[in-house]
Amino acid sequence: MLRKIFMVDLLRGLRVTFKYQHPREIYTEQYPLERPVIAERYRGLPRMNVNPDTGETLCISCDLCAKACPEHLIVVESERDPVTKRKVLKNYTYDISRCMFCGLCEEACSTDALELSQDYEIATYGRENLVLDLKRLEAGPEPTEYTR
Amino acid sequence: MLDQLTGYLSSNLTPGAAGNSLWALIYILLIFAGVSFFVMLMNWVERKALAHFQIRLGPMRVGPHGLLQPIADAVKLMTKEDVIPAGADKTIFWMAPVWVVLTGFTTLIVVPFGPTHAVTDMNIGILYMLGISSLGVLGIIMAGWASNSHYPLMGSLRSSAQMVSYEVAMGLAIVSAIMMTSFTGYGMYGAGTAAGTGTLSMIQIVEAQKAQHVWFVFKFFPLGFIAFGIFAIAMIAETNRAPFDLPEAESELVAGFHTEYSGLRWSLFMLAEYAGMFAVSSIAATLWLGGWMRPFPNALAGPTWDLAFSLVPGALLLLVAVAAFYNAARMPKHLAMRIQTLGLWGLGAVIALVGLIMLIPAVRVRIADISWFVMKVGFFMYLYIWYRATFPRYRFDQLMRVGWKVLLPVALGVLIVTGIAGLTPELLAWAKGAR
Amino acid sequence: MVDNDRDFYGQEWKEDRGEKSSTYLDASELVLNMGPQHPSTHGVLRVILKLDGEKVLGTECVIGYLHRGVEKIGENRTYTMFAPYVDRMDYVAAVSNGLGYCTAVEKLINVEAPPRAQYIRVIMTELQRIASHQVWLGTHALDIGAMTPLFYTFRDREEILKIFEKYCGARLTTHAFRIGGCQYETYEGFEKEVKKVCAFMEPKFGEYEELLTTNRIWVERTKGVGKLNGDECKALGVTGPVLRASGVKWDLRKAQPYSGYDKFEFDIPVGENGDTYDRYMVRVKELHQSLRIIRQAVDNIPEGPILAKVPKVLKPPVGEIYHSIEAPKGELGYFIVSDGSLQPYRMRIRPPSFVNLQALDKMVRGLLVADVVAVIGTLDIVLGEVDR
Amino acid sequence: MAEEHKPDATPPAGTQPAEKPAADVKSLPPTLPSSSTTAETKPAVPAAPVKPVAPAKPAGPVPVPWDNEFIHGLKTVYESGIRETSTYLGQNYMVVDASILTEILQDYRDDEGFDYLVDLTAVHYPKREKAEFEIVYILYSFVKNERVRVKTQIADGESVPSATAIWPTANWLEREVFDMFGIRFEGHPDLKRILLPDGWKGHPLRKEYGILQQDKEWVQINLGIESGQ
Repeated sequence: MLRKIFMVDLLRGLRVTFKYQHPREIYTEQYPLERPVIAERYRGLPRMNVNPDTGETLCISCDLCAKACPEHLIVVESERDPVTKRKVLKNYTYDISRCMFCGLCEEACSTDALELSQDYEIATYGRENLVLDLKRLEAGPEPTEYTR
Repeated sequence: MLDQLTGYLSSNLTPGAAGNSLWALIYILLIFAGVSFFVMLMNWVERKALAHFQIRLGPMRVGPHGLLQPIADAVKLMTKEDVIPAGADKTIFWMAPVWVVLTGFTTLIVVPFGPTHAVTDMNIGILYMLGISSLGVLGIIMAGWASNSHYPLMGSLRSSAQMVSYEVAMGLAIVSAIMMTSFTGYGMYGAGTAAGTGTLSMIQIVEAQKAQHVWFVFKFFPLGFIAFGIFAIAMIAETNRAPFDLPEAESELVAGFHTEYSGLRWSLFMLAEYAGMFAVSSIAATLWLGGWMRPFPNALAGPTWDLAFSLVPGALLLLVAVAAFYNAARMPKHLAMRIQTLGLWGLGAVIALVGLIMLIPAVRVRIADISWFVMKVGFFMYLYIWYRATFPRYRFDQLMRVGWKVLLPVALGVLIVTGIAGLTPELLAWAKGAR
Repeated sequence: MVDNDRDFYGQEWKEDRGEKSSTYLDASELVLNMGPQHPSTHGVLRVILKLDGEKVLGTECVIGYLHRGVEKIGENRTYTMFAPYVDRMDYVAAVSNGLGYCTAVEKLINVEAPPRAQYIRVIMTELQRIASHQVWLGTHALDIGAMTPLFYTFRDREEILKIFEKYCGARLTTHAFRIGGCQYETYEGFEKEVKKVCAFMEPKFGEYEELLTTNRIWVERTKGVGKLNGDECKALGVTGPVLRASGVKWDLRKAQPYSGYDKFEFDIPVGENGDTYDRYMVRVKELHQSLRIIRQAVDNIPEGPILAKVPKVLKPPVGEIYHSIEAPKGELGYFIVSDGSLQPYRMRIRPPSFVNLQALDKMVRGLLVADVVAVIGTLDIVLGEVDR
Repeated sequence: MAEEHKPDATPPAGTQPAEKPAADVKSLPPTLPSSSTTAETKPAVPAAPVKPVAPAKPAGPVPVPWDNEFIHGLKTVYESGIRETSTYLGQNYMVVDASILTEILQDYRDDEGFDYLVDLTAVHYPKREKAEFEIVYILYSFVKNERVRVKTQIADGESVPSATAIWPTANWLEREVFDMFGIRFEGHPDLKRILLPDGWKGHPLRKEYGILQQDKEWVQINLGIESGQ
């Protein structure tokens, strides 16, 4: 009863909130200036890897990623090269307007050409540029430098 | 005209009492501007302090550390479209905020910032303040009823019941403080021989505390403190804040009685709420914490102490200036931030200047009273924010139960016991005489 | 919306109102619409309250605003493809949805995940349970008025989300498990970091309790509100912390252990009189129990493979199974009917929030509007799971 | 708007092939032989050369007749009503006639102590002529810590007595089955759609209801836009 009169429970609650006033405890991150640390396995914007020395794409257009994608967002167009009898990638579109970033395409890719990079700034001003073509995929993420 | 102007300066009466209406007007304007600035400042302080309680930063974007946020809010509220709901009762809808602001501000004319610094010194000061603040409830009911929709109606009914029931507890707590003004004894437990006459006037109350060399909070130690405690709880409920903010409980009634208001009208409600908070905490400061008296006026008397205490306001402002400079130095070195850092340096310089002026002996004496009073009210404001950050909300029936079943009996008890304590010497004399 | 001549809610409604009033809205009743966009309905739930002044006479929940047809999608995706959709049902506890789905399909194709994968799964699911309870505690306290616990709980939850991000690449919709085990090997320093987070969390739980458990306003707002006794719970099919708070000591992790839960010892907190305060205490104690499990799991995590041998093109045998796990909200069940093809023939998901929400009307009758908000909070419903 | 990127060229494994190669499932689950006769349509030839036909799968688990004294008692009472009782992968289930369904459920709850209706759902088999729908009651007994599935098979358009009287939790579950399949439950206090809007026509979880199909008319009236898909 005594504790009830002297409001001990309320005071203990007040003590907890008072303790957290110290600037050290502040947790906010002022986004454009302080960037969050991204994990290495983060699944963000997809990217097509390029063979470092020859510069042409690693993709052998085997169409496995298109089959693995639950939302059928990847379209691989390739035509058979008469000389080498092997399929050559002609066009590759990746529509991220409905992508769930689940990473199934990355796993299905046999030559790990396709990879989800750590870029999380994917917003665009139009629906059209949500459909990434080969050039955009190879360019990979270019984080914009915000000033304001 | 001129002599009327200078004639008053020598007198030690409040302008109202001295019948000098010109100065009274100046005081009114001063208080009106002061409280409006206080509301702007309070808006910023509430956001920042609440944020720091909740381990976040609060506004940082608009001006350095969000200092221009209140101005931005004001401009936003001014320019926002002022929606009147279709089924609303136009006249009452328009009158409600005006009424609430009216009552909110008129209570302030009796607030004693200093022995002579009050618009007027009514001899029924406290009674006047209580009466006007209870009129504010009418404005809230009008707002709730005129919005013609469920949530505001329920919100306004709740808040009217709440304010009415807590006014009772508040009144009783005040009565026990008023009773103390009639004692003439010194120190904490001195009850004095002859029974003095109590006063309702705010300035006389502080004079009584000065005469008795004790703040009423410490008079007959547990009694004064309990009365102060009851008043503190009732005052929170009176202004619909913190644990008792049921009328504007976001989680249930969206925003209570001012749901349908927007733009300027809504800001009037906010203005009235903060003015109400200022008025109620000024009553608390005057009655229990000895208005404009500096702490320990008698225990630590003597010139050195006087000097030390009078330096405090100036030193405080200088401290704020140093904080501003420190933060300005720590501002990120971004191109866009350069203007903000300059602004912060400028602000720091202005505050430092004001601090220095306050340290000049001539100025020091005059502003000592006002600064102590404002500091005490500031302490109450901090309490408001602290409670808002920590406590959950009472349910409506529990709020009523606390109001009627807990605060009221305790207030009555304190009243009776203070009375008895105050009259002990006479009772003893009477008992001795009778035997 | 609600047609006039029919009584508002169900049969027993007629008895206690005597003869049916002719005009729908006679003076005493006020129909209040806690609409889909209400600050305290956790997601898009619309509750039509019939009020007598402040007292609630009856409620009717209108749901379906977030219905995405997960079961229909389930019938048109192969087993591996469907896993990401499962995370989006109870988006606050995505990892446990994934665990439920993967263990169900493993049971169907009679495959057992390797021990190391089971340990990783237990650690991740218990971390997700702590995170889910923290979201619940934050929003529940916010509904009852205390603003600050929300920020403390979300700051602590951030640590867990960082671990998820480091382990599987996503914070919320993790898609961390695959059928047959886990997809990712634990990154180096995983055990150390999980231990560090557990040590960091322990005192923080103490702080939540200090802010709320003994706070008289909190106790008054929650004691005796929304009472449900054991039998009512069982009849209404309510499971999870809500059931345990009513005194029924039943937890699927102990009753029908899955994914190696029988290897850890932890006890099941149980309440007595099944009111909001007991549900709060049960969940807070569960936080501590989850920490205990995680520490045991991290201490003796075995070495070995993390993915069982599952054919890339998965064709389960014809047949049907029902498998359920203890999700933070209650019993999350998967009833999969397979016809031998690549895609399930019927993918039925038994969501705990959907069934728990049904108990709202019985709990709220006679309470005040403020309590409706408290009861919705204590049921800990997530509308993604209710609407599927 | 970019051309909708959902060409039909993607291999059938992803999309819903017109004719479902579903096994013609007579009484579920069929014995082993019938499953091997299903047309083993191979997905479109992958780039790699045609893989040899997968070796015949090892014999899948087979439902085993399940019997205990309670079942014996039931069988003596309603011999014809109980079509089949067996266990599959350790989970026992029984198929009963719709007519004696409520008595069996009542017996389960009162005598056997299955006091918790875990789930009530339906499965649609368009191929079977007289038994298109199969309603599944999943029961659990706290005392015995056991699960059992009671199933009935009804034709399209038939209705089943509601289980709300036995377990109040069936209220919403039945409303959802009605919403998704169109099966009516007599005696249900308030049978109307729970997830879909009230005016919606069509029951999505039926097999002939396409995955992209929407009630265009409802969308037109209420949202005033061309159906989204």
